[in-house]
Amino acid sequence: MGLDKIGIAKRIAQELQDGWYVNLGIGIPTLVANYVPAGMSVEFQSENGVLGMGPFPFEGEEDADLINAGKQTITAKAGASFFDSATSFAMIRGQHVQLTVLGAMEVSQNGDIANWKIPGRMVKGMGGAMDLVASAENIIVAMMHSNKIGESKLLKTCTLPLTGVGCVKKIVTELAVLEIKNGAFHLVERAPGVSVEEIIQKTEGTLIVPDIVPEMVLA
Amino acid sequence: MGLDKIGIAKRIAQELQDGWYVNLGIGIPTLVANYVPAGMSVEFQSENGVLGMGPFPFEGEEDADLINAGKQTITAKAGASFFDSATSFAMIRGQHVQLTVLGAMEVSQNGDIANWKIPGRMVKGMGGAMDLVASAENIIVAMMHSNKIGESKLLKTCTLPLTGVGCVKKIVTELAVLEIKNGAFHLVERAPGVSVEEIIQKTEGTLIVPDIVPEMVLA
Amino acid sequence: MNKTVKNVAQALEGIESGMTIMLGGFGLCGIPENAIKQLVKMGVNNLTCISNNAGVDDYGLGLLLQGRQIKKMISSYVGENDTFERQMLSGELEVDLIPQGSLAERCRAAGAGIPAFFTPAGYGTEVAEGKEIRVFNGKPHLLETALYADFAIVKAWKGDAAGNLVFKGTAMNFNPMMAMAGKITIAEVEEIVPLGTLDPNHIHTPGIFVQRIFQGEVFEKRIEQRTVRKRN
Amino acid sequence: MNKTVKNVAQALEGIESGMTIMLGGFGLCGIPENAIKQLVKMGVNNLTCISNNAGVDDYGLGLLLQGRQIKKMISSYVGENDTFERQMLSGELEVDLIPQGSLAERCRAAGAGIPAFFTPAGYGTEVAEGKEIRVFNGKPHLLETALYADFAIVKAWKGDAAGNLVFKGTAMNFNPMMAMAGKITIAEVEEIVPLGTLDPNHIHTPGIFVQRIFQGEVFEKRIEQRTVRKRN
Repeated sequence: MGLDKIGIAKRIAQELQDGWYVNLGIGIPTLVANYVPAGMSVEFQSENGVLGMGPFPFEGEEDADLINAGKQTITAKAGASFFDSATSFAMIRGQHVQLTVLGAMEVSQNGDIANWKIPGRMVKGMGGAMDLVASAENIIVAMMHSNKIGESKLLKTCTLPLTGVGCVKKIVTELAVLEIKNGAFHLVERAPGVSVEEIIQKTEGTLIVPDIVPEMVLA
Repeated sequence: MGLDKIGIAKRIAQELQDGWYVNLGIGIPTLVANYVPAGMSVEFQSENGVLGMGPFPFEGEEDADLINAGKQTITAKAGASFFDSATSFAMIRGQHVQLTVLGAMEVSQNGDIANWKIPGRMVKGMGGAMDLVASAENIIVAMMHSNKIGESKLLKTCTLPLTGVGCVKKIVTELAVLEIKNGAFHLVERAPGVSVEEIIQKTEGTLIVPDIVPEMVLA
Repeated sequence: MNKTVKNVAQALEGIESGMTIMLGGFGLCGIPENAIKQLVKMGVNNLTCISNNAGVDDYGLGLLLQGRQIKKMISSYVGENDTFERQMLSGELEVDLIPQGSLAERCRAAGAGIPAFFTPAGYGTEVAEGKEIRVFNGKPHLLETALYADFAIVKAWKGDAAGNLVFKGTAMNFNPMMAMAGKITIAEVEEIVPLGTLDPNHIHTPGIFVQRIFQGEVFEKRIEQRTVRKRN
Repeated sequence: MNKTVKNVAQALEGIESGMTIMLGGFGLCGIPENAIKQLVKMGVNNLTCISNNAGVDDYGLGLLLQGRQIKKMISSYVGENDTFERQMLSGELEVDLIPQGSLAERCRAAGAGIPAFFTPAGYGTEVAEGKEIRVFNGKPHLLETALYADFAIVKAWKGDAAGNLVFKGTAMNFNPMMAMAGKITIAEVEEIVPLGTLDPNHIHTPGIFVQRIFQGEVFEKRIEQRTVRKRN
C-alpha cells in the first residue's frame, strides 16, 4: 500500500518553485528531476561540479567525463556550467541552492537526520550530505516510512550517527507528507488509500494529526 | 652619486633564479622585468589576475581589459593565464610566488616595512602589499636610501604605520645592497663609486659593515 | 530561467539609500560603468561601497564620491583619486582599508558560506587591531570575517540568460567573488549571447550566483595608464 | 619554463613510502589513472591518501588498497569498494571521513595560505568532535584546518609546458584544489599542447600550481554507472 518510488518523486516535485536551484541526492531524489511541473524552470546542481543537468545520454553517447554525484552518466543542457568541488560547495554552503532533497536512514522529530553510517556494519561516508544539510534552507527527506525489518524511520531520537541536527523541515514517504516543527512530526497529507491509522502506527516519534488529513493529489 | 632607477632594477634582477614566479610592485620594481638574465625563465605574476606578463603593447594595440597592478596596459605571453583576485592571492598567500619586490617608505633593522600611509597626509591604501609581505619567503625592497628631505629610510624602528613585521630580508638602494638579519642591516655591496662612509652616514639603523665591501657588478 | 532584464534601470531596481553595495573592478578595469552612471542618476546616497578602488575623479566610483552619495568605502587601494583623499582626510567619508587579498577572500567567504577564516596578512599592523590572532605553523594569523552586500554589481564580457558569465583578461579581478557575495547580484555585460553559446567548460561565474543580467549601452572602458612601446 | 617530463615514471620520482598524497577525481571520473598504476609498480606503501573516493576494487585507488599500500585514507565517500569497507571494518586501514565540501575547501585552504576556516558542515555530528565550535550569524560552525600533501597528483584534459591545465566536464572536481595544495604537484594530462595554444582566459589551473606535467599513455576512463536512454 502507498506510493512507489515514482510516486514519492512526483509528490516532491510539487514542492518545486519556479527559478529554484535544486540539489538531488542519490536514489529516489534523483527521480524528482523527471517530474518538474510543466512551464516551471528549475535547474539541478550536482555537487561533483555541474549546474544544468540534462537527461541521461542516448546509448553510445555516454561520456566518462560527464557524470552526476551518483556517478551516473548524464548530459548537460544549454546554459549548463562545470566547476570545481570548492565552487560547488560554495554554492551549497553559501545557500545559493534553494532546495536539497535527500534520502535518510532515520529522521528525528526535531529534524535530526542520520544517513551515512551504521557503526560496525556499514560506512560509506557522508559525501556531500553533511554540507548540504548544514547549509540548505529547505531540506526534504525522501524515504520509506520504515526500514527493511519494519522499524519506523521517523523517531523520537535518532539512534545512528547523525548527519545533521535540527535541519529537516519536510519528509515525503510512501505513506505521507510530514512537516517537522516544534519538536514533532506534523501529518500534512496521506498517500492515496493510506489510512491515518497506518501512519500513526508506523511513526515512532511524536505525530501531530490534524482533524482533516487530505489525500495527496498526484498528476 | 649611486645608481639610477634602472641600475637598482638591474641589480635586483641578479637575484632572480630560473623557474621562479615573481611579483613586482609599482615603480622601480616593475623595471626589474626588463633585465632578466639571458637564458633564465622567470614568470611575472600581477596580483590583479595575470601570470605570464609580457611587455607593453605596441601603440594602438592597448587593451583596456589587460593591465598590470599598476594599471598600466600590458600584454600576455604564450603560456599566460588570467584568474580572479581570490586565486591571485591564493598564489601569494600560499607561497607559490617565490619572490616579491616592492617599494617602501621605511624599513627597520628587524625587517619591518612601512609603505602605505602617512597619517593625516597621505593614504593610498595597502593594496596587495600586506598580503605580499606577510606571505612571501623572499622579499626585496627597492627604494632610495633617503627620503625627499634627506632622512634615512633605513631605520632602527619605523615611524610610519607598518605594512608588515619582520619580513624584509634584502634591500637594494641607489647606494647599496643590504641584508637584514639578527636585528641589523648588513652591508653586502656598495654601488659603483659609492663609499662605505656615505652608506654609514645615510643609514640611521644599526649597520654591520664587513671588512671588505665589494662593489656591485652591473652588466 | 531567464534572468535578462531590458536595461540598467530595471537591473538596479530596489537599490536604496543606505545599502551596502559591492562593485567589481580593479582600477578602471572591469568596472560596471553603466550601472555606476545609473546610481548617479538614481541619486541614492549614504551608500557603503565595497570595491577594491574608488575610480578616478570623473569616472567610475569617483562619480558617486563627487555627488557625495557614498558614506563609507571598503577598499584596498584608493590612490589616483583626489576627491577621495580629500573627503577621507576631512573626515566626511568613512574608509575601511583592507589588504587586497583579504578583501577578495572575504567576498568569496561570504558567497561560500564561510563566516570567517585566518590569514597572515596584516599581522602586526593597524589592520590587526581588535582582531583575534592565532598562531598556525609557527606563524601568527588574523581572523577575518565574511563581507556581505545587499547588492553586488559586476561587469563581465559575455553572459547568457541563465546568468552565466565570462570575463576577459584582467577585467575579471574581483567580479567573480563579488558575484558570489551579493544577496542580489546584477551582471552588466558587453554582450548577452544566446543560451548554449557559452561553452560550459569555460564559464567563470555559473549562473546560480547571478540574479539579473543586462547588456550595457555604452562602454567607454577608459584606460588609466596607457603604456605602450614603439614598433621597430 | 618547461615542466614537461617524459613519462609517468619520471613524473612520480621522489614519492616515497609513508608520504601523504592527494589524488584528484570524483568516483572514477577525473582520476590520474596512469599515475595510480605507476604507484602500484613503484610499490610504495604506508601511504596516506587524500582523495574524495577510493576507486572500485580493481581500478583507481582500489588497486593501491588491494596491494595494501595505503595506511590511511582521507575521503568523503568510499562506497562502491568492498576491499575498502573490509579493510576499514577490520581496522587494518585507518580512515578519516570528511564532509565533501570541507574536504574541497581544506585542500583549497592549504593551497591558498589559509590555515583554518569556519564551516557549518558537521556541526552536531561526530565530525565535530574535538573541534572548536563558534557561532556566527546565529549558527554554530566548526573550525576546520588546511590539508597539506607532499605530492598532489591531478588529472586534466589538456595542459602545456608552463603547467597550465584545462579540465573537461565533471572530470574537474577536486583536481584544481589539490593542484593548489601539493608541495609538489604532478599533472597527468590526456594531451600536452604547444605553449600558447590554450586561451589564457580559459585556463582552470594556472601553471604556477603545477611542478611537473606528463602525457598519460593509456586512458581507460572507466564508467562507474552507465545510464542511458533509448533513442525514440
